Amino acid sequence: MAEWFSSWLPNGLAILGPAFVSAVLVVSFIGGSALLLIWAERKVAGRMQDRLGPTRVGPVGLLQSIADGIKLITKEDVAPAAADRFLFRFAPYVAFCATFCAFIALPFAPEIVPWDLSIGVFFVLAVMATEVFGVLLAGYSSGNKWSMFGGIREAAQVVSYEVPRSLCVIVPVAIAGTLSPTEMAEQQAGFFWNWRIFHDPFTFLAFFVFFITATASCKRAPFDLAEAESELVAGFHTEYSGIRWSYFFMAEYGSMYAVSALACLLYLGGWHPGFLPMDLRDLVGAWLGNIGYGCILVGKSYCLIFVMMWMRWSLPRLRIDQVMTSCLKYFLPISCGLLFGACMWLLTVPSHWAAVVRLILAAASLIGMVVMGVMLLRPLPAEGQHGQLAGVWSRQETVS
Amino acid sequence: MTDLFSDQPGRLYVVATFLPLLPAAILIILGGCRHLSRSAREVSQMASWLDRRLRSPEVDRWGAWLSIAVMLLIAGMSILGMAEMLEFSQTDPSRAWTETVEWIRIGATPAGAFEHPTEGNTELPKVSEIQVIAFGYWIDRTCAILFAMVAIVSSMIFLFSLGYLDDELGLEVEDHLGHCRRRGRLMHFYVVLNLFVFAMFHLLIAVNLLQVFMSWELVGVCSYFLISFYGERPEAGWAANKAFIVNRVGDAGFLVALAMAWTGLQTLSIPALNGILSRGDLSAEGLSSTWHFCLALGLFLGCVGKSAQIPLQVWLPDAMAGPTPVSALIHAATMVAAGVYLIARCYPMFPAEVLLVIAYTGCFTLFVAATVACVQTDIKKVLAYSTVSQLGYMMLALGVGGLSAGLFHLLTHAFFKALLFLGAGSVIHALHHEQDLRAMGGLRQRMPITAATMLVGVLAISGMPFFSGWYSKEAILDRATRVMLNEPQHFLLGFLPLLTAGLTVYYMFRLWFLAFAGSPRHRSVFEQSQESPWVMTVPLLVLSVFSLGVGWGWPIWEPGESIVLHLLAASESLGHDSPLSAGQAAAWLHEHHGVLALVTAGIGACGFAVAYWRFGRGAPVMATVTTGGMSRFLQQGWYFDAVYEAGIRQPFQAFTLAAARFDKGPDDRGGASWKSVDGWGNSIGEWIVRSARPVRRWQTGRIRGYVAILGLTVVGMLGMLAILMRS
Amino acid sequence: MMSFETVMFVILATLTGGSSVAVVLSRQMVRAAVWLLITLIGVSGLYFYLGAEFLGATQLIVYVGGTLVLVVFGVMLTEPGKTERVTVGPTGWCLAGFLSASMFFLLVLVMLNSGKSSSPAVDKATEWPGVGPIGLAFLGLPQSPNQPGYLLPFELISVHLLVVLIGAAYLARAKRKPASEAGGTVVRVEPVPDAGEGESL
Amino acid sequence: MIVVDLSAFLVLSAFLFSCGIACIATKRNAIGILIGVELVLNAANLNFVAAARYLPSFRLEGQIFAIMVIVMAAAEAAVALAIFLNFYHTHTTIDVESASDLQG
Repeated sequence: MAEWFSSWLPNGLAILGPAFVSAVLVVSFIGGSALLLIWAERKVAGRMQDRLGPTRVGPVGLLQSIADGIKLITKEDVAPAAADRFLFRFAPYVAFCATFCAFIALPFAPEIVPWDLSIGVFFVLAVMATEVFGVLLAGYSSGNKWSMFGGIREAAQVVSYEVPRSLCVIVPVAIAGTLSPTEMAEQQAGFFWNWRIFHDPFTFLAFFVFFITATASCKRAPFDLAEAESELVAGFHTEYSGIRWSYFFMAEYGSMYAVSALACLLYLGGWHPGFLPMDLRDLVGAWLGNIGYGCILVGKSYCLIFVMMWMRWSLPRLRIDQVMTSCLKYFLPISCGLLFGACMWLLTVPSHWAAVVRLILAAASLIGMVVMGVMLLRPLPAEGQHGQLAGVWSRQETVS
Repeated sequence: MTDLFSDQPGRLYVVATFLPLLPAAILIILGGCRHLSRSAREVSQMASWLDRRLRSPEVDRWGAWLSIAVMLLIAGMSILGMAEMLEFSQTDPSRAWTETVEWIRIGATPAGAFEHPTEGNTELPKVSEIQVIAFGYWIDRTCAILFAMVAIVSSMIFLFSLGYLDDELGLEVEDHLGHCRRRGRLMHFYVVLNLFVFAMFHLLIAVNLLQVFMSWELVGVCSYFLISFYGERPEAGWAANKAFIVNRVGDAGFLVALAMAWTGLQTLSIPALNGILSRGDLSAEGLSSTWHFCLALGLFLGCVGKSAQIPLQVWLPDAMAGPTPVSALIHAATMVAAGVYLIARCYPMFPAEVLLVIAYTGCFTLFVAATVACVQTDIKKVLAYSTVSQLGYMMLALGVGGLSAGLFHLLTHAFFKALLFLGAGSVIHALHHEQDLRAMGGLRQRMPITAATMLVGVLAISGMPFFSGWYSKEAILDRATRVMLNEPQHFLLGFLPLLTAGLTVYYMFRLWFLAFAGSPRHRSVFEQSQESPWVMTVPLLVLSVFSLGVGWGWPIWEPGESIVLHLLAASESLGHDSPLSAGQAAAWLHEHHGVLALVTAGIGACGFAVAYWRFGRGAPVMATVTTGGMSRFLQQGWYFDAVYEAGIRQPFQAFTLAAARFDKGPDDRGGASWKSVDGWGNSIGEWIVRSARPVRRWQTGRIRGYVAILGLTVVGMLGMLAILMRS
Repeated sequence: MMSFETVMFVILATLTGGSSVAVVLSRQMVRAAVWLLITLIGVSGLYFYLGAEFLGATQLIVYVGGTLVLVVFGVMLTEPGKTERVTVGPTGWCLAGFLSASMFFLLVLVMLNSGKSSSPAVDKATEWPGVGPIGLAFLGLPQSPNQPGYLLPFELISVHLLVVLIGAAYLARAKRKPASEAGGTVVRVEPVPDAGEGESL
Repeated sequence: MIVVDLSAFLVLSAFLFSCGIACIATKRNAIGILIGVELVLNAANLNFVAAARYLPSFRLEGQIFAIMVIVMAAAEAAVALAIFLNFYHTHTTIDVESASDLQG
């Protein structure tokens, strides 16, 4: 894209041009996906709680999040008196910028990448580290005790979960031998058993540990201490309302997507569909190929995000000390062990044995996925006992 | 038993020497058990049973009898040994039994001992000449005879002290002078006594001077313990210290002589030294005659200290603070005689000049001591000064070349002085520790045996014909007068002994009359006196027999014919004759020795007459002591003590106090601090503290101040750097 | 006209410089911390500008993510009371001003004088050791022959970091204050008023 | 047209350095001093990387030194903070003026 621009722009601006375009694209993608994800979250939550979720606005409630967005924008810009005005306004931007920067190095397709850094993965991790600062400032500057506590708790949780997450990132990096996400994705071309997740049992476990720690560092699901409604009202963003609050939300959904995209790139074969042996671009030409790969990657990321939402509405919230002990006493040693195991695996296991293990793992997980699908999608018995809810609850009675 | 020592008869004496250590060890162990059991009696049942058994006085008595039995055994062995020795040295008097074993090897480190052998010289490094100090015994005729004398006297004194110290047997002893109640110390007494006897014997048979010096010190220590037996009494403590310190002064001379002998001749063995030094000129060994003179003088200084000669005799009268048997054994018979014996043993070592010094020292000592003895009121002080006087006679005899006369007088003096002291002891014991002659008088009715034996002793010491004292004193006076006639400038050496002979008779009979003759002056003292038990009177009788008969020879009236004198004289050929005794006057006197005997008898008679005239018929209390200026001068022992006190002790103490003041610096009185060493130290300290105080203020403890200073210095440095780089 | 690089440099330089001055001038500690954040991000940008991407990322992850969070935590935990003044009095400012100004001036002077080593116009894109060579150098596997390995420093610094962190954790562990258990109020230790100095630096 | 080369970066780091010194000198709060120290360290780091960029022989060492400094700074901040906490624990304030117990 850079060459194309430089053809008609003076040299100085030649670099700015593509940068500007890609920035716009990224912001719009984040905004769009945030809206979509908010809607999806509410729909999924509803379905899980046997209710419909938003249906009124738009065909399936699709426009609901747009309506919310408009409402947020029109809200009055209120800041608490005790707050430190400058910091109060500055905090959301820090949080959003951090997440936004993460997308600089995240590729969507082999050629569609804002800045193909050689240390892309490390850069993404680094930038996500600065996000914690936004939370801290928000908590501190909004002047009330709850947000202060929320902020500090949140910071402690994110900072400590960074360590196991980084270790789990290093596992595929050590196997791939490079930090650039595009190269890592290229290495996982071919059928789905080439994905890094099936490379050896250690990476298989490493994916799950990575996924859990990633959700924790996005302050989601079982680890969402920050805005634990029951205790801290809304955590660090209690005082925020209107557009500032939406920044935080966009930051949150943005980092969710970034993390899951990273997971896909590192473990789940990036933009490769897994059942297509040859390169898509050869089939349908460069442009369509790229867009196709992009869609596959986004699709996979959305699946992972769906799993996050799924976790959110099914698991109870952890206490702060449980969160910290699980991080320091369980995730950290496990991730160290996995890293060590993966390296040993590389050094010791002969290649043909490795291939056999790879196939076994792939087959096992495929079968697992199929079985789970059948279990979930089986038609529920139409009638429930009188006065009871239909659905899953009813089935247990029959069993006992 | 004799075949055991057939090949080496000398070993008999070695066994005899070490035998007293046996009872000493046993008594020590017994005392230890008694002490432990007493302190642990509540704790353990067995300890209380042991304590009940050991506490009774029987144990002490049993210990004493063990020591006496051992001493008697040794006396027997020594007499047997003497007979063997006399028979052995019949043909050649100078023959002796000697045996040495290697004790200390002082080898000059062999050359190259430390470089490990290089390839070149593979053979062992050459061992250079090694110096060895040999430990062993050397017993000749004189040693055998004196060994027997010491053994006999010691056994008698052991027996006597059992009776004398009977009040020490009880568990609780009331010490009036020491003002305290304490436990009986008889066992302690016998332990130290045994130790002393062992040291004395070892001194007699030692072969090298280092051994002699060791036993010399051990003897001094034992005398210190025994003098301070009544430790609670202040004067006993002071006397013990004085004795020990004065002896140490003498020993210093001895040590110097030892050192000179070792560095000069690399040997300390007495026979070897005698051999080398008797030749006179030491140019072969590269040693000058002054070196020889100093060596001999050093040895003599040691003997002066030990035998209480003129400069160092102050300690002996004070040593009377100890119990009387101690005075008898140590301060009359044995220890004080050690000095004379040492000179006799190393006689060839002494050049003529030193012999002259010895003679004059002896002469002055005998005269001074005799005069002081005449005015003493304490019975033991009189005997002490008489001992000093008699030792002066022995030194004089050695000085004028009469080796055998000196030794013979040593022998006889040991017997009759021991007799006199034991007699005094029994008197004191009878009068319950009353020692003042003025309180006595007319005791012969109550204590006939003691009076008679004391009379024998007095007659012997005053040189009454047919008594042992006469033979030995005649021998000495004969030598002395020969010197007087032969060398007119040394007439004092002859005149003073003759004069003092008379004085001796005077103060001895004064003592006897005051104590035994006349009517009792203190009725109370006289009433409580009665004859001592057999344990004390038997030794007196035995010693009186010895002091009577030891000097006899055939024909009995001929003083020169004493058997023992001949035995001793035979070994004299060993030593060279002193020039003083040669000469034609000596020959003239030889024929007319009868004249000398008459002169001495006359002087003796005068002394007796004066004594009888003044005290014979029981003089009143006041008359016993004249208070004139002269007598006070004599009572103070010619003011020797005062001179030492004023001349040595006080200035020295003043000096030390001044030094202390100088060192420790002014106490709370203030005073300039620079005067004392401490003052200097302290002032330096203060100066540092004062100069550090301003610097201390900079340490404000405020971090930013430090940062500012840091910054400024960096700026300064950068400025300099900039200036430098500008060029 | 200025080339793109110089524009970028000027932007980043002003960003960093301005925020560091703001750090000095800010009255409240949290404000100072925020300005420090911006300075650090500016410096990280400079590293990226200079082409040391790995270093820029490390700066972000270690400095901003670790050290600065610690600093902010520190500020929050030791919240200074309203009465306390965070900065020094006027004399302090003068001295500090003089100190820093003279320091800056002299440093620049020295640099310009010593600037003989005119740097060759090295194209930014020329071979620039990426992460690989740094990693290998750290493990003591020198690429170029005369390149010394840096294994020992690497080991030293890792052990040092471990020890320091354990020490810090131990030092800052939650101590049971006897006074607090006994319900006593926290005794405020009055600083000893220095007689001499009034408003000292 | 200013050419961006080593001296520009040196000037910038000098400026950062003096800002750090000023911050140390003016802040009464212990953490203010800590921030000043961070500034000084960053200035030094900038020098290293700039030198690594413009002096080919210093290419690798510069980055390694910089990484070392960053790690050390992290460790130093941790310890400093622990000490300040303890100080706050006993003196209820971390005003440097009151931390003058260690005076002469």
